[in-house]
Amino acid sequence: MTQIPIDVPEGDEPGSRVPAAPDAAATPVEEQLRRLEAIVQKLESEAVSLDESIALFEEGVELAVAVRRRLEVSEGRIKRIVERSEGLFSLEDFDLE
Amino acid sequence: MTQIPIDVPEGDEPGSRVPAAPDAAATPVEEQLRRLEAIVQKLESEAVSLDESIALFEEGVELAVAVRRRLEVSEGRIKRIVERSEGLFSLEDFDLE
Amino acid sequence: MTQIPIDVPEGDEPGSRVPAAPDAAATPVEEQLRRLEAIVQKLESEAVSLDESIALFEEGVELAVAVRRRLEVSEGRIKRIVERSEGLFSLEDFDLE
Amino acid sequence: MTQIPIDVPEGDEPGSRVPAAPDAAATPVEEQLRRLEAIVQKLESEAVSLDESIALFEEGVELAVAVRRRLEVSEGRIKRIVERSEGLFSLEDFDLE
Amino acid sequence: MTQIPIDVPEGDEPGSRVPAAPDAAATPVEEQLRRLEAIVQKLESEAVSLDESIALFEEGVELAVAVRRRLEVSEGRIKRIVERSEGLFSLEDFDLE
Amino acid sequence: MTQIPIDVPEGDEPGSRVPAAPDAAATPVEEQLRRLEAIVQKLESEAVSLDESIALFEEGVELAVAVRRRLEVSEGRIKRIVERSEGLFSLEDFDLE
Amino acid sequence: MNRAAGLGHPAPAETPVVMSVSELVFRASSALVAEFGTVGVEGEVSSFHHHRPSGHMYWTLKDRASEVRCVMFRLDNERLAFPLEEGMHVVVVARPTIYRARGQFQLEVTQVVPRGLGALYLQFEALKRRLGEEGLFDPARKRSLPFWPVSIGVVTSAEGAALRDMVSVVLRRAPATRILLKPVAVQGREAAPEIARAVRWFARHRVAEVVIVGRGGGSLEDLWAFNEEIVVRAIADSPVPVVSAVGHETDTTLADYAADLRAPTPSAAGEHVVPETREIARGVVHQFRRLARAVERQRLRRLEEALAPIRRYGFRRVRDRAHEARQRWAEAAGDMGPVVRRRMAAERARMEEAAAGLSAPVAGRLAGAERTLGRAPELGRGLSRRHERVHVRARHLEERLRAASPYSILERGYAVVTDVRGHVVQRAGALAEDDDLAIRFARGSVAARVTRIEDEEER
Repeated sequence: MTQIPIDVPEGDEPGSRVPAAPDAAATPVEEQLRRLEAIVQKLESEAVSLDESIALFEEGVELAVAVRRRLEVSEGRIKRIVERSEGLFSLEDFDLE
Repeated sequence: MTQIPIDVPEGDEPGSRVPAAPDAAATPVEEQLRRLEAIVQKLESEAVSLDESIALFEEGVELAVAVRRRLEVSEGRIKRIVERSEGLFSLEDFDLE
Repeated sequence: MTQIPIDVPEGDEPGSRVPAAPDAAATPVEEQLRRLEAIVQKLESEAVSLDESIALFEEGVELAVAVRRRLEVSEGRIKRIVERSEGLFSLEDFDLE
Repeated sequence: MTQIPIDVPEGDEPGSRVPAAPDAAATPVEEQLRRLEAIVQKLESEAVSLDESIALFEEGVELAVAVRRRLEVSEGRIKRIVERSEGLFSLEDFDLE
Repeated sequence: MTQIPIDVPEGDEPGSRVPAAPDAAATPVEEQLRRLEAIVQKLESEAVSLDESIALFEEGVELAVAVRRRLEVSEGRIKRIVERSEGLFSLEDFDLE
Repeated sequence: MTQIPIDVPEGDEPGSRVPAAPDAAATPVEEQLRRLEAIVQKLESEAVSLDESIALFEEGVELAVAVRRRLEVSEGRIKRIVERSEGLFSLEDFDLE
Repeated sequence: MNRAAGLGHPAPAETPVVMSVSELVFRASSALVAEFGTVGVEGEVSSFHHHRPSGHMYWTLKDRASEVRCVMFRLDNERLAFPLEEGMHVVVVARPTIYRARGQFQLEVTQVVPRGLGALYLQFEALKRRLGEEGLFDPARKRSLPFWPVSIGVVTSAEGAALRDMVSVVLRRAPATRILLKPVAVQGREAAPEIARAVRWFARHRVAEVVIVGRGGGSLEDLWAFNEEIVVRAIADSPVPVVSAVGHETDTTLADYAADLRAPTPSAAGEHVVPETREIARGVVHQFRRLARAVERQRLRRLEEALAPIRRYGFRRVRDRAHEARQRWAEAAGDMGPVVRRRMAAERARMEEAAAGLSAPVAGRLAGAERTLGRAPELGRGLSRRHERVHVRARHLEERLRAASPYSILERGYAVVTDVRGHVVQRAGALAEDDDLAIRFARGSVAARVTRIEDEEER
């Protein structure tokens, strides 16, 4: 996957670029989501070529898939915690199950 | 269970962190409750990553389960003391029964 | 029953702790009452944890029950003495003479 | 019967203690009455422990009984002293006409 | 697609010359498309000689072919990305299939 | 063959003489056609001597031949372009074949 | 007048001292006291007056020749053994003085004795003084009486009313008392030795805790035994406390001075010697009840002290603490779930929203590109139109050229002759013989040569 530097739309400072995505596992989901959102905003701006947009799309999809996978992992963790909570919580409380 | 240092919301001093939970049995319930509440507040603040918040949730649930168990033990103790009080107290006085 | 050292609230001197309750039978009722008072004051202060307060509660109830039992024993003793002597002390005997 | 030193309530002088009651039979009634009064006053004051109060009660009752015994008429009669030889004398009933 | 103010050079004359096509591979599709569109417009204007228009046609065809090829490549890429998106996207989203 | 200056009839501009035919290959067909038209018009007017008209006619024929040849060349080019257009165009589109 | 005139005369022998009246009265009074001291004066009582408000007594003592004013102050006349009456013959014991306010000579009377007893009285006074000086009457010598004696010794006559009075009072007050009687003669010659002996007997045998010595009232002579030295000494020496009860209230004997307590009458002695035991009994009953009440109150107080803390909030507070902990727990535990749930939902929504935003721009760009690409056929349209136009125009011009061909006239049989340079030959004269010519027909052409010139210009 090629990294295209994206200008974060809100950032006015020239240096406020989305940092290149580091090792996915080590990155907080939030950062991945921020990058994902930055990609979306970049995509929505006119200044991107088709090729760039596809590259962004590819990165975005990878990020989204990674985020989804991590959210599923998180849900699994929550499930286990809930199951060990001795009735304190039910899976319905978390829209799980 | 991983311990995430939590800033106790009221404490302004930098050193006022919730101490890592020591041996549960030796800790006063109040301290466990304080930690539990600190966890909830931390959870409610935005400044926690998802992973952290799940770790906090896990710790919180463990604490909540432990605290519940202790509260039940405490209530049972009170009940037995009241029952052995030879009429000095009644269970109704204590909303037990 | 565990003994929790109690700071007697009025006492300013560091050494003014309520002494741990010794063998109940050998302790004067007054000392038990003092301890009981200290216990209730301690219970009314803020600085007691739930566990401590339950221990204090238990001790207090035991003390009150023990004191009441002792007073009942005393009552019996006094009654017997009074009954034994009563015949000697009816005023009529003297007025008739 | 154990003797408890009693502070006579009114007496301000340190030495104004009720003297320990000696053998009841040998003690002048007057002293027994004084001690009895002191005991009653002490008992009626607040400054007595329960054990003390019972001991005082018992002593007081004994004193009252002793005094009461003296009131019993054994041989309330007039005797006429009739001198015999060598300092011997006899008592003869004497009737007032 | 809305009109992109492209390479219409600064010159005010509508009949200004279409800039020569640069190296196709390095050129963004958008530029090729813009050129293609310019060629189409140029072709429809009267001010072009037959020879020129043939040249333009030739260039336009070459461009169209190249663009088509590139779009096919892009679609292929998108297809692969979509297929790897684990159901997050479908080809319908892109009118592909 | 001598060049006879011909007044182009349609030309509104006073100086719009039929330009001397340049090198045929370099001259656009349109110019050749324009010259041809000028020649034809000259020929169609009465004011031309036979000698002149023969010269004009000869030139016209030459021009016509050249135009036809060039059109054939053009068609060949178009044909080749169309054939290379990967189905984007067909020869019918151009009434060729 | 005379005194005033007398004063006017000079004193012949010595100069009289001038002094104030008070000074004179004072000095005269002092001189009287120095001269007489206390004396006994015999006379008849007249003009007796007992001044009630002050209690003092005033009378005049007179004999055949003189009279003198007497005053007896209340403190003294209270001890009078008999009532003073008008006309009584008495001996008064008095100090001659002058009443300062009036400068009047008077007797200050301390004692009055009927005339016949004067000698006895003086003897009494002398003995009293002697024994008193010896210390027999010292208050320090007096022993206190027992509070409640078991046995009482009585030294008196077995027959008199005094014994009866005493016994009845004692037994009424303290029924359990034992009375030991030592009967004695209380008047006459034997009386004093018997009384003294009896007192000593009790002193020796110690069978009674207190001894009453006494008799009923009588004349001074009747009571005299109690003034005898032997009796007084026996009483004073007794280690057993002695109560004297002689005569009436007004009769004072030396025995009374020596006794540890002087009772005015035998009945009074009985009252002094024993307490009212009924009251003691009542007191003891009362004390007993107080004891029982007090000990019960103490017990109840302890019970209350034990129960009061139990009733205080501190003990209920255990419940509140438990409830509070429970509530805090419930709140914290309850809050956790929704927070995490919200959080998860938010992240999921964010992810989905972002993901949803990914495809559209790409699809839009792709579609835009396709759309633009879709205009490619317009390339052909423009070209083919132009090509067509050029083609048509070319054809058309060819037609017209053909139509305008100068050679079209040849169709009618004309031919065009051109010289070698290609010029149309319009005049024969322009040619020379042997010039090569070209002749163009409607169809084809030929080359020819000039063989002869026929100049038409000359025609």
